[in-house]
Amino acid sequence: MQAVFFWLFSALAVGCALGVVFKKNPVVSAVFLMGSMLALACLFLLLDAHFIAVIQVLVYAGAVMVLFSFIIMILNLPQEELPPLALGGTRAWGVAFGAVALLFLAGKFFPTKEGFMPTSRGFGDVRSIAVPLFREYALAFELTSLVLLVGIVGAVLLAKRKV
Amino acid sequence: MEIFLQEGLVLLKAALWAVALSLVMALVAGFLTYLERKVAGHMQARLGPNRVGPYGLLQFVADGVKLFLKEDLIPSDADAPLFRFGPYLVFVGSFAVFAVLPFGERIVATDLNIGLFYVLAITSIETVGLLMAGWASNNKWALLGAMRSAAQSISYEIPVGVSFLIPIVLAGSMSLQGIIHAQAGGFGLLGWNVFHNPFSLAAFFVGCTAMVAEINRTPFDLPEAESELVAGYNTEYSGMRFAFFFLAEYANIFVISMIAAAIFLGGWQLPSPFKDILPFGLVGSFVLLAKAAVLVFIVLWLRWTLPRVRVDQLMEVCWKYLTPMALVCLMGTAVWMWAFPGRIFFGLFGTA
Amino acid sequence: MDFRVGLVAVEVALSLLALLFILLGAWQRPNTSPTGAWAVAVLALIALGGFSLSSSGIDGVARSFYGLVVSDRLGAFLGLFSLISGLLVLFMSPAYLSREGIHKAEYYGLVFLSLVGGFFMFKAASLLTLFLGLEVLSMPLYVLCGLKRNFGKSPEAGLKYFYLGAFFSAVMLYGISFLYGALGTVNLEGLAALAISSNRHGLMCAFGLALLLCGLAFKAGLAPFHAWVPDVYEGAPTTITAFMATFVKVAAFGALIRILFSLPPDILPVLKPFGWLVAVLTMFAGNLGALYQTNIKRLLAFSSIAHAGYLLVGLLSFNALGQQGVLYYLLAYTFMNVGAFAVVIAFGQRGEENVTLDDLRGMGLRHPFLGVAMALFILSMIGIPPTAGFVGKYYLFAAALSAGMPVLAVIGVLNSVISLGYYLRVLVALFMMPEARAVIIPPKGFGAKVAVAACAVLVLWFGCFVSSPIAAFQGAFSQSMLQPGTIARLP
Amino acid sequence: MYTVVPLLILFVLSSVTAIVFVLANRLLGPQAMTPSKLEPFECGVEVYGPVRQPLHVRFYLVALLFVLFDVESVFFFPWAVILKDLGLVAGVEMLAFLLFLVGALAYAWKKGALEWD
Amino acid sequence: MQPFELTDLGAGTKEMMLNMGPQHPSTHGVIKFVLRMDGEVVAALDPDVGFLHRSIEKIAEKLSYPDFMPYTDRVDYVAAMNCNFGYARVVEKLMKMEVPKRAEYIRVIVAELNRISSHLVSVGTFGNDIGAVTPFLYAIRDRELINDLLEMLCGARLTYNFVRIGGVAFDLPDTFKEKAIAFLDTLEPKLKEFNTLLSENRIFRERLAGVCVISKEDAVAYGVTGPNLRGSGVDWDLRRDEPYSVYPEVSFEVPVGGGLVGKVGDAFDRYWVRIKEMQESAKIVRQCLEQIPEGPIMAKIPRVLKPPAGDAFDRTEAPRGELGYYLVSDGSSKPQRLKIRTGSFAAVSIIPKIAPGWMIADIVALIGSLDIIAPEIDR
Repeated sequence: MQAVFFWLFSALAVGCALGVVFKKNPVVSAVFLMGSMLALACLFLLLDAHFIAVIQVLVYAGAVMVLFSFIIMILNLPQEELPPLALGGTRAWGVAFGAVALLFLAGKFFPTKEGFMPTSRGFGDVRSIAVPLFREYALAFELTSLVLLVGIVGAVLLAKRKV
Repeated sequence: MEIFLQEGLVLLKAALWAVALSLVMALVAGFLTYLERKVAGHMQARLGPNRVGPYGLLQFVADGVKLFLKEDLIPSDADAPLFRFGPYLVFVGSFAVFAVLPFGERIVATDLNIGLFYVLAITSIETVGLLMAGWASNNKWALLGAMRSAAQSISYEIPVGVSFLIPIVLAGSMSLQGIIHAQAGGFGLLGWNVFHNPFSLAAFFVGCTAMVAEINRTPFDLPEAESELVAGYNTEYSGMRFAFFFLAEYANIFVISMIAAAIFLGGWQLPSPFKDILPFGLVGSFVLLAKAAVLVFIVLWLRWTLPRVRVDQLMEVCWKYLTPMALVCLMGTAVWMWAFPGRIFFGLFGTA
Repeated sequence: MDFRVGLVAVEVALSLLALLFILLGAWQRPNTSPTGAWAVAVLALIALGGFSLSSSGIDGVARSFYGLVVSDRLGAFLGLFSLISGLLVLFMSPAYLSREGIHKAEYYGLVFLSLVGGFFMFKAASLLTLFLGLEVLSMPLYVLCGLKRNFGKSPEAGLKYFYLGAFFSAVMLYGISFLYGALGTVNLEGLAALAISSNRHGLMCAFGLALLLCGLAFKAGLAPFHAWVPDVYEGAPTTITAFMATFVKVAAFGALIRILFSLPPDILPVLKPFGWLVAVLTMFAGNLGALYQTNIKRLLAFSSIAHAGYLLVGLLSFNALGQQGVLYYLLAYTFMNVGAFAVVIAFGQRGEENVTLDDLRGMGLRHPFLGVAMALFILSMIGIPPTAGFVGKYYLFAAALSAGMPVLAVIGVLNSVISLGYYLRVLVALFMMPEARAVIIPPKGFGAKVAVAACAVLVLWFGCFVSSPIAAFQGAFSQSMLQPGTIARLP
Repeated sequence: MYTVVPLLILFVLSSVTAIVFVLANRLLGPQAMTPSKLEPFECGVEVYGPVRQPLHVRFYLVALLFVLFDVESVFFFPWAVILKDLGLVAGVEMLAFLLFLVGALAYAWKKGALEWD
Repeated sequence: MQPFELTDLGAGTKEMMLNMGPQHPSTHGVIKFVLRMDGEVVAALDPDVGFLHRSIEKIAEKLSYPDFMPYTDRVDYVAAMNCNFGYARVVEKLMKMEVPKRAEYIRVIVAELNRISSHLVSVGTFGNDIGAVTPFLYAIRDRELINDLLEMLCGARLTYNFVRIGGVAFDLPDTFKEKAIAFLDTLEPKLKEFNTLLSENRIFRERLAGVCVISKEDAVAYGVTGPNLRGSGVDWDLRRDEPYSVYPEVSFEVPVGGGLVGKVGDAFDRYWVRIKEMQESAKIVRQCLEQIPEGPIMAKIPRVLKPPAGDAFDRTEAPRGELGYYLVSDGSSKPQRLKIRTGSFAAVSIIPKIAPGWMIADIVALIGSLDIIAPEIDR
């Protein structure tokens, strides 16, 4: 039963990602982006990682999506005349190389028949993430506050009209 | 074979719960529309609906039928797929929170161990739905209203998130049932999170204000400020799609009252000994629904007394008053937990 | 609770100061220059430099924060180099920033935060700390590059650097996740168990390592990923260009050293050919690119790519001589580059007008002090004997020869000869050409002159007195965390 | 896995009910799509000037501040859950984290990024 | 139809053309405002009036003097009595006719009652614009009592057609006095209840403090009159400064805006002046009811009125400002020309000057505080 869901959601995620790339209208591609993020969240649910799944929904499907929608609305790109990317040769090369690499890696890393390891009881709950976050990886936790500080300072410095 | 039976059972139970919840939501949302008009009536020295059914109780059924029969327009130069998708997202967003609401000690659809966090995540999806609806209807008023309502609900999500933290800190777990279980001390009343310490009392008010603002209700109902932006993001909607926004708004009122009652007012804890007279802790669920009803009445009461706040005042309240206050309450609770481990405020004097 | 905060004292001090400067920036009245903040910043850097100089003599390896951070001699030296380059950049900043009208205290805050990021990169004992250090290093740089909002090229530089930076850190993270999948741990000790082979596990390791090294190569500006360097260096404010050219290279090579020297020796036959190719490509890309440049900042940008190539030559020799060479050359490179950019600032006017070569015509005679200093830096970049650049290059190419890669050494020397082409054009413009401009605006900025003088003296000092620093660098690797069974232990 | 199935079924069921409602409305309700009715509502006057105007940059600033503070509140949740067990150590760590967060908020406040001008 | 072209503001953001069009909840009646918006703030505003023009003044030239009276009700249907009062006075002035004392008293009583009901409507809808829905219902409920009183008097609830040239149509029924006194006694506590609900509400005050301030000079320059003028601190009331009818015989104060919450002349001051005026009008009606003499209610006027050729101008203090009638007669039974000057028309003219720099919510508050209604502007 899990395998069915797994293939369903991963296909959904990849499909939505392709939708993002190929759709002309920026707002519709934003919706596809949200679709792929929600599909990823479901994949996390399959792995019983509830906390990560909800973070994925909250931060990506919620906050980042709203940011993208605002940006799209602020830029107000006319849907039809998005400038066509004049890549020509490099696009063909890129697609070819990407396809080869994909096939090669897929062949090597195809999930073997073990399937999903049964997870222990209460594997995905918050405590199993919270304790290491504040003990082993406390330093990483403090570094993220620096990154967020720079993010806010940068946003204010660059975005505010009259700083 | 046994595995399939077990899985089948789970699926069946889940399907039953889903159907039950959809009924509960439709009923609650509808009844709230009636309740709001009745309360408004009596507050404004008039009667409110009393024609359809006894005391107008079937008014919302009549509204529902009317909405089924009304024409569902899609403006010509609107962005049709998005125009249709927006209301779905808003409806599903407000519907999904029902899965986590604890209606009783053992009556809950899914007791996720990340209950409260899940609620915060789902409300942020609704915002994207609003934005899409506003953008797709290709109308100046709708766009301005959608942007404003999105800006409002995302900025109020910060104080809501931080004030959700206080009960989690006190209970040490995020699941709503866990939080309610942790409020059991002090004769069932003094153990409530609201009375746990002065900071959590302040957090109750900060949290409720932020939650009211999050679902765009007065005094923060700016986006659909009739007097300014005509009808905000649902200017171009009519028929059933307009009903989705309508249902979502009233379902949200019920949801925030249930959550506030569950995490701050002790959920189905009740201060009297005869707790288990009825089976399945039904007494508890009645108590919880009573608390939620009180909060719902307060939210409705707000709508019919307070005027509306202006946009910049709205943002200022959020970023300059609610967020700092919520952070102070959080830190205060943390220090309280460290200073008096596990003791509630009244426990300092008495025995509890 | 393995929280020995002492080991990260410098980083904690830097980040607290950064927060202080950012808040000072908020309360700073418009169009006044925060000289108070500048003074505090300079004093702080001098104090921290002294502290890390004294602690660079420690021997033995101390790991803290549950194996996330290591403090050893290698880390101390690289920290010292970063603080020096930060200090020199701070000397140049006030004159340039107030001239361009972007003199804000947040600038110092962001420079300090980027320093903290660099520290965690080359003191990382786990890939997690390395990645986070990279993020903390590059986020402030994205903002700093785009600081001159009105000058067209600066936002372009900021955005370009941001998009590519974000992309390559994602690539790096993808590589780390593969390594974690294969090795089961993110610590650098775990890398010792890395085995490249055709089976699934081996391929995951290879794929992960390749992506990881690509991410770092982008940061160091090595060949296939160097396209961003000229545009970003030209668009960014010149002080930030100097800072990025020197400090980011130190941090990136520090991280490369940490990773490469933790790999098992049997990886070498696979790793060396790729390294060889990248080194050659980088050197040629840098030098050939620089030949056609008229803008002095783009010329210095291409020359910094070339220097990255020379450094890689020393790194790939994997022997004691190479390690000394890399450290020595990093030091020499910092002084040359910061000095050259300081001279560019001194000559430059508001809005980056005369940054092209023919603007500099005759300025060498008009301002002898700056002219001579620039000549000295150019000579050191070419690698003429009395300067530190020569000593560095000598050690690098000697290491390549002794490690059995004579072709690489020859190509290195050949590239130095090619670099004569564009370096001499600068000298010719400075001294032999008649002045092109009617009005001569005297160069302002006392701080820039101090930086130029300091760099000139240090370039000469390290050109002549070589023995003591070389001895100090000798111990850098033996006393570092790189334990037996890895490449570091090779003769 | 089993705690999650009700969620998925709930999502599916809610979207199905939504679709059924709309279809019912389309069948039962009248369908008179006259051109004038499809005009966007502009207070009774025909629309002129571009409708989808690029909007003010302040919306972007609010969204960006929200993303950053949202990520910070995500770090608060695990901290809140284990505060009871880890006690003082987690408190000190969170104090350092909060120091930078409050610093950033104060900076944004003083720089006027929070005003809605 | 492009009132102004859209200048772009740099950084890619262009201005937005917004229509607070005829069919908009916050414009009282059918008025269209075209706003040029810079993001949230109004850059320029162009009122487009005339949707409710019935050319009353032209009709006056086709009707005999008494027959025109019902039309004056439609000039300002919220305060119809004051309009009748004004028209009757200008005709009497032209014909130099004496009006019996009792008629004058009755006219003042109904005019002041109508002022109270008009202010109740304006204050109620103003609260509604700011978002408080309930006070509007309370105001309408109190207004009903006045409507009952006037209905008892002249049978109509909105357009009364009660005042006649030379007097009034009907005499006060005997139960009118106690009923009026009873109403006036209930008015005071009702107003107090209204104030606690709305005026002392912190959000209401926060929304109106210092918003859309009209300075004294602007108010006078643009010819703004009535409560809007007094809200800006100018102490000018026709009933006291150019006393007419029986106003000299009653004593009342004239409330003037004093910057109670924000600055002098802000939206709150104009609102507060109207609240205070209601209390004053109640006092006036109470005194009139005491002092009303016995006697005829109608002077003898010829069946066909033919005022002597010439012109006359007379202005009275209507709830929305100075209501001036200028009548030119050529001696025939129909006026040769009638010009009506109303307070709302001047108030609309000042909006484009005050609006720039404020947000949409403040513009709505400005329109509400100026108490503008379409019929008075377009006539």
